Amino acid sequence: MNLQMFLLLAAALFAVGLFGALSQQAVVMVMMGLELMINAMVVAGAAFWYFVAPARPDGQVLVLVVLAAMTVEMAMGFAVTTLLFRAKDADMTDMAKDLQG
Amino acid sequence: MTAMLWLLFAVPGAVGGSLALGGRRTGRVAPAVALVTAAVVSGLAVAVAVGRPAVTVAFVAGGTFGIAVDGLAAPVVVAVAAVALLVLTFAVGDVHDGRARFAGLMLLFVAAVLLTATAATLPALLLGWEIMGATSYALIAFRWRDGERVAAGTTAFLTTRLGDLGLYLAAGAALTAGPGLSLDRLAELSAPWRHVVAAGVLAAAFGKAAQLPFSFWLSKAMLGPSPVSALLHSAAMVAMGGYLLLRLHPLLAATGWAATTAAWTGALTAVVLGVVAIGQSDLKQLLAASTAAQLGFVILGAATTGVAGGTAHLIGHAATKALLFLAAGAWLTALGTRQMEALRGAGRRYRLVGATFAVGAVGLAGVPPLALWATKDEVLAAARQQSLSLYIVALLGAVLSAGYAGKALGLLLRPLPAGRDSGYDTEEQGTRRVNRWQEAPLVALAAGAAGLELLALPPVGDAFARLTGTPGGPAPTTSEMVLSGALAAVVLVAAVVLAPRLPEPAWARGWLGLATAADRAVVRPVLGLARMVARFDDEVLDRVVTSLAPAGRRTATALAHFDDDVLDRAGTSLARIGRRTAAGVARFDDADVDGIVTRVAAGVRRLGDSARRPQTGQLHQYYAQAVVALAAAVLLLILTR
Amino acid sequence: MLSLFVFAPAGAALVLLLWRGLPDRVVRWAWVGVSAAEIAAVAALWIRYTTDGGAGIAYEVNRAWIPGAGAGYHLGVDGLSLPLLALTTVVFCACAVYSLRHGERARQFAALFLALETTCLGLFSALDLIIFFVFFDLSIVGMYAVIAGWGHGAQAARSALKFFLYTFVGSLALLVGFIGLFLAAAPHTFDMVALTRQNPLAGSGATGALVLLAIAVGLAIKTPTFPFHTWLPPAHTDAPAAGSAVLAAVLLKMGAYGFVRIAMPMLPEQWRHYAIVAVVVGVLSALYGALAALGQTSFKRMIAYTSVNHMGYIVLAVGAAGMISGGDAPARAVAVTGAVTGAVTQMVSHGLLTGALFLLAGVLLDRGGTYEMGAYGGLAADTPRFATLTAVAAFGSLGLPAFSGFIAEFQIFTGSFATVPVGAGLALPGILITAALFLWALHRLFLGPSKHALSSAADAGGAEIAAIAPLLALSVLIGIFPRLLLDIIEPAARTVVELVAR
Amino acid sequence: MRTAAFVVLAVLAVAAGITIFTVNSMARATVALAVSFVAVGAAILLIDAPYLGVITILMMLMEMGIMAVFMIMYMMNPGGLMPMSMMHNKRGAVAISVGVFLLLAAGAVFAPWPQRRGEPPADPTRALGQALMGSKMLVMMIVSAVLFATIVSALVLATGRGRYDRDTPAALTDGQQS
Amino acid sequence: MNEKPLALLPELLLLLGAVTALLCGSFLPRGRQSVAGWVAASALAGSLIAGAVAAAGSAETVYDHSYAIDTATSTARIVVPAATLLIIALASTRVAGDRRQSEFYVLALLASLGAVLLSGASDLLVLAVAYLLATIPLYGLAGWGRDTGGAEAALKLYLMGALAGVIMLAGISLLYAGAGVTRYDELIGGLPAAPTGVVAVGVVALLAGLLFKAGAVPMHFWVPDAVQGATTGAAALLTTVPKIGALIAAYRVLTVIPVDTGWPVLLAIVSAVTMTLGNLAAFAQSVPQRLLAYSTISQVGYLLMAVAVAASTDRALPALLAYLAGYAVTNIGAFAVVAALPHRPTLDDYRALARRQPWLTAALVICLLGLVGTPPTAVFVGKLTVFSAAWDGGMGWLVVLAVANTAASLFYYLRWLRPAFTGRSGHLVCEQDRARPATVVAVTAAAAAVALGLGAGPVVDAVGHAVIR
Repeated sequence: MNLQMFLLLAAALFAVGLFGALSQQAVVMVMMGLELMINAMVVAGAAFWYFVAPARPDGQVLVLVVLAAMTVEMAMGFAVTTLLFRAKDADMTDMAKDLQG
Repeated sequence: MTAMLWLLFAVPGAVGGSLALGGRRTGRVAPAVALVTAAVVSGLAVAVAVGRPAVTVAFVAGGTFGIAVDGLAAPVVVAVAAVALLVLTFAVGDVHDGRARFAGLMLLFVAAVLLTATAATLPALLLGWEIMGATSYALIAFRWRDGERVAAGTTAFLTTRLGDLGLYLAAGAALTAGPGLSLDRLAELSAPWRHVVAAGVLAAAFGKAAQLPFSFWLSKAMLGPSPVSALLHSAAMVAMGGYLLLRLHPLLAATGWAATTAAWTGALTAVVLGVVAIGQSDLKQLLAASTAAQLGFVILGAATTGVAGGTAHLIGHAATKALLFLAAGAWLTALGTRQMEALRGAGRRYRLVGATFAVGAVGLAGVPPLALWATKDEVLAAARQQSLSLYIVALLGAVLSAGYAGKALGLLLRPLPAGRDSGYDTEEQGTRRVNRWQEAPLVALAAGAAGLELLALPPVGDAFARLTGTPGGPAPTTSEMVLSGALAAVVLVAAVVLAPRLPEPAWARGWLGLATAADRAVVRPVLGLARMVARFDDEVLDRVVTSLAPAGRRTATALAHFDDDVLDRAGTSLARIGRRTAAGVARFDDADVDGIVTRVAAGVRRLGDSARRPQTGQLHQYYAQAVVALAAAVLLLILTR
Repeated sequence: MLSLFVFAPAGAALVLLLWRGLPDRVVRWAWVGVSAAEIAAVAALWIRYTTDGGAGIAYEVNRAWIPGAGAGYHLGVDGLSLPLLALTTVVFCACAVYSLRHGERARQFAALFLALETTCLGLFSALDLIIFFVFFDLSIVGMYAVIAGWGHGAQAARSALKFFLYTFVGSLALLVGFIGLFLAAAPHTFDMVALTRQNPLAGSGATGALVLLAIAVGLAIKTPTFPFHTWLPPAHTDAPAAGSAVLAAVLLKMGAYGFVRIAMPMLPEQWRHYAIVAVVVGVLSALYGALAALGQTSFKRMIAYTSVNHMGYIVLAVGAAGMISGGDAPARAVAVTGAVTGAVTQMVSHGLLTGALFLLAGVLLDRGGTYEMGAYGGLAADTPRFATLTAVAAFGSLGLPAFSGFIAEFQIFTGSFATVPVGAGLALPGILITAALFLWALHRLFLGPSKHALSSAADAGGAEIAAIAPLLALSVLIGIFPRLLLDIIEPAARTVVELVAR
Repeated sequence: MRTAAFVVLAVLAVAAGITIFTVNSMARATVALAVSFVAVGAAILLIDAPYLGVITILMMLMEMGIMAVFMIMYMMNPGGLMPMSMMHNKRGAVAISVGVFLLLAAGAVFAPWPQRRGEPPADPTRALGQALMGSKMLVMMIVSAVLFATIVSALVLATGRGRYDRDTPAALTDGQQS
Repeated sequence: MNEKPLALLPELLLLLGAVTALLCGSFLPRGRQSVAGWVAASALAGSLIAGAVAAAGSAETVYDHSYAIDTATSTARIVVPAATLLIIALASTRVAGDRRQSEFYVLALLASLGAVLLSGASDLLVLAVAYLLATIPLYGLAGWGRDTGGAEAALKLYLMGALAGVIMLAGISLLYAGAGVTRYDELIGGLPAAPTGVVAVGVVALLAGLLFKAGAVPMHFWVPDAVQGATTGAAALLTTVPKIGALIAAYRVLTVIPVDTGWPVLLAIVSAVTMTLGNLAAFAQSVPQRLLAYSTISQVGYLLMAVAVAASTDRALPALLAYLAGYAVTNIGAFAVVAALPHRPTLDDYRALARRQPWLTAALVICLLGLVGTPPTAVFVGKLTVFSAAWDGGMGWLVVLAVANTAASLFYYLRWLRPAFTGRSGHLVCEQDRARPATVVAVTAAAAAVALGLGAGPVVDAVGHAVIR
């Protein structure tokens, strides 16, 4: 168990999340992809704290911040989805392309 | 005294300017004002000729404005003023439309001439010189309803200005060389610049004096009113060309080649234009050609050691030729024609005019004891001193002058044939009368033409030579004078007798095609080029680059067309050059700058469209682009590290 | 005091703009009044300047503006700027008088022109590059508004846009050059006097050359010289008469003025090195402009192209001045001083004469409805005053002695000859072609048989004569008494030549 | 032992992550996400950060609940009643994410990571708490503001009616103004 | 430990204002919600004043060096509330009477707070949370109109923001990993020893978030769509306030990153691409909002020039701050004109505006020409200083490119101005419902743009100090 292993896990999660964010049509699914990416950040942040600079709490705070970011971003995501659903009766990003060019 | 010098041209300049700008309201008083002014100017001229003032004021950077009346200028100033007074007097009775404009322009012209004559530095000279040209344009084109006359004025101005460019060059060279723009120091300039100055001066003088190859403008200028011809082409503008060389004789002498060139040009002009004059059927054209020929003698004198003779010839010619032009003008006004065939016997119909004309013509022929006989001989003597061939050519010119004078005289003094009225009124509606205003100046000028030979004969001649600052010039021997006088008399008589039968070939009537040649060699190519440039500029703006091809083709066709009727080979080669220029311009067009500008604009617009393409509105494509761009940034940083 | 002089028109413009109820008549006369007052002010400046010795910088105002960015509010007047300031006030006043009879939306028009006058006065009195640039740019904006707002013809908007874009690119190039100068100076400054003194880019190699390139391109577009002139004809064709007059008479001078004020004194080494380019461009502009003008059928376009020709002489002269070096014979220095003097004189002369010609073109359009010369002929009979004015202006413009143009061109040719005899010689035919085209134009418009349907009522009116005649009279005054002007210019020109030669 | 546990958890987390985007029902995807998070939380528990691991797991489970509600509310195919492939640009997405993974993995393995500095404190949770009340207090203050902002912002977007619409059930979208 | 709550008074006032406005909105009847607006305005004014007063004091860091109060922060503390003040004024007609009126004010205040905090963040963690605070309210503002456009605007803003946030957190993690600390004053010592590759990836990822906030390539995609979809007031805020925070934050963070990672070149490229793409894409736009959106992208490109040379010349910061201040007022002025004329949806509809609305037209002319950089407006001073700084920092090519872009930008600004002057009316819409407050804002902003340009001396002097850590 070392830093590299954790980072590989984080990289894998990040890449899978990115794939989801890029490929999913439904907004909620895109959000899941983003959430997976944040998940990777949690892993990486914790690992950095533990394996690089465990003496100071900065890494732990970083993980907390990441979690907070995840929470608020998800909350906003749901809010936006709700709005989109109400305003356009849509839940797909592809359906929101009136504005372009 | 310097104040008088200033007034000498300030008075006619100011009066003339206000008359010219004053419009029709001043028309009624204009002749009187003009006469008074001319009289005042004459008085001033005499005064400054006696007082010899000189003044220099600061003018432009590196060049002062200097005017002075020296021995050379004094008689010329007086002559110009006197002729001007007489011509204006004649005009009172001759010019009835646009009097204010006429009088104003004439006075402006006189002011310019007087300034030219008194100029002591190049800026002052150029000032008078160019205004003289411009006013000559306005005077020749005086009857502007006729497009041909306007064109004639334009030709006169442009041709003489072409020569004037030489003066600009000369001024530049003089300023560069150092000692300044003073006329009497031009001969001291260092070597390369002196030659440039001389070349420029020659060009300017030849242009104004209607020497070869510039002579053609004088032919066209005959479309101007007769008083204008009488002033411009006797005492003033044309004469100033010769006068400039008289004044700059030291410069010509210092360069060497310039003197030779001037001498031969003068002599050849005397011969060639003499032949042309004999071939004329139009009285004023004959006189015009003879003016150029006579100025040839003046220039010959200036280029050799006959400065005094040249000056005397200039003055004598001024009186004689003014007389002849005025007489021609009187007939033109009365009978409405200038054709000598039609004017046959006109000398008998208006006897005073005829008599004075006879005096002038005989004088022009160089028959003793009239003015141009002695003055010309003095020039011939100087030529002989230079080279025998020059002398022979010049003598031929002298003989020819007797020929054309005799031709005119012979035709005009013939008995009035019956029913000749049919030839009248070809140019304008004649008045059939000659009034006192017209006659009085004729008499005065005839007196001048008869008496001015004194300037070249001892003892007055010596004094005159001293006056002009060139004593010790070669004096003609008695035998020479007798020879030339006798030759002139014989030829004159022969010409008078043979007058109706003298040939009038087309090449002579057309002044050797000089005008056509100039038109084809200079004017048309320049106009064509101008149109091409203009069209090129336009079409580039309108981004119709392609349509230049037909334009070029059209130009080429036009050029080919006139190519066909050009007789000489020069024209052919010119056309080829023109075509090549057209092709060149067309090629240049492709690489043109504004074309590039418009193309850049179009390219930017296209880029703008492609810049909008990433903004698809599709979020997943935004994502993909953003991530790829960031990955590229990472790679950039890692790889270039 | 100088600030008041510069900004008074802008103040008046603001008043006119805000006072909406003002009747047109009052507006027009107020405009004339302010312009006349400016002339009086410039006359006072002139008199005091000459009595104070007539050399160096006078009426200097130097306050901090953006010290952090090296820019100061620095104004002043010297022998180069004073003639142009005078020209500006005169031309603007002529436009004001001319507009007594012409133009719609008088209030906005007057305000715009007054504002434009401030930009011109400010530019010519600027002694700080940023102040210079500010007025340079604002003048472009103002002129754009004039062409776009009051232009005639279907293409007005397009022409205006072209003018704006083209000259704006030029101004930005200028800005880049200014920044280059700014950064080269130690301490960093935009102050012209300091930069001139420092010669900051001496021996800097490529940087100096690039800075000069940027500045020269910017000025060349404005001047305009040959390859950059294509904005000029459409802009003039579509601009209103007063706008054209100001554009040609004053705005073009900004470019030419920039050469003697900025490019030459601040980049002497580079200027000397690349002066031959200016000479070539000058000769090309002079000939190309003359030829293109000769080929025109529209009176106004023809005048526009003669501007290219006339400005070409200026570029030739400043280029020739750059061909001098420190060790030259004094005669060449004298000659080159003459060239620079001639260049500045040409700015004034061209302003007066071309301003007059453009106003006359406005009269022509007003009466006849077209600029095409083929549509007229024989006008001299019916509109003698108009014909006389045009003829006088034309003869002045073709460089006839006794007009200012001769003084300018004579000095330019003779002065340039000292360093670039071939260039001066090649440019000389320009004055012949110019003569030809003006005579031809006079022929087609005024002489020959009548082809038009204008009565004598179409002759130039009082306001128009009052606007145009003084311009011509001034030109004649300079032509006959050049020292009035040259005494001011010559010391400054000498300084410029010394600065270039160092 | 720990390493083995970590590998198991890691594989589980990644596999669950992949499952999210391969199952054809959102409900199952949600479950997979939850599994992934729990696995990650458990992995963090392995490295002496019990607080972080626990909080991760707890927050994720709560979030899953919310997400389930949302899906039932809005998603067109909540239960996976019909086979779905709601993907676009699959190939591009695969290419990009594989590329990113390779980049990150290469960095993770080959980068010369710094040496460990110091040791974890005896009670990391306590140290964290002290930091939050001390040197990193500003962070927490701002986080509270963020939460406030989130509430307001989410309410603006999500609530169909404003506070004043009880009487007039207006259209859901109120583009036109009163 | 140096917690001095009063040192954060300007920020606290903003937060307090947000809370109070929300409370007001909650307890007041619908017709009197404008009280919330006044509360917000007073909070902004108070914050502005407090910020200005604090600016006179000496620079310091608070909360254990995690927050710097220096010239840059002071500038943000003044410019951001001022800008927000103008924005809530210009939006007042649109939001008045809306049932979420007070929320608009609350979100605007919170967004301002986020921007200010961004600009002062001197610790990566503070940066991260300030980013969240500056971003979250924008989602709400973008979708505030609750129409289809607003929904799409919010969606695109949100998804781009979320992605950018995640990537930014990754960047922060990496930088933290490299140095083991998050405070800038410690980073500057720790990062040079860190693996350069890690720092490079970290800085790119970190920039992803800040570039998103600034609206720069490659994270700019939200800008045109969100600006067009959102209400005009929100759009003005989206394109003005976050940029201030983000660019100052970028400056602050980049100056602690070792130059040998190559970030200056990267920033220069980003700047070049951003300004060019923004300009090119703006050419053919026919909707004023969208045109302005692209114009803001290009403006960010110019602003980034100053950031790109942050390490090589000390002229960069004053240039950046001067430009930001000028840009903020000018951009708001342009949006205010749009807001004042809600019934003119396309550029063609601005025909004959000059006759009907001379004041608005004047404001439009000044603002658009100001955005071009015509003197003597504020943006001119900004461009002048930025160009000087970029050249001084050894990026002459970037200056040339920026100049070319400036010239090109004139084209599309004129496309907007031309109909305003030339059209012969024909617009039948009654102009009575012209939004008067927005008109006032437009004129005020235009006047301020000119005043800032003319009075640039003190401004440039005031911002001429380096950042502290």
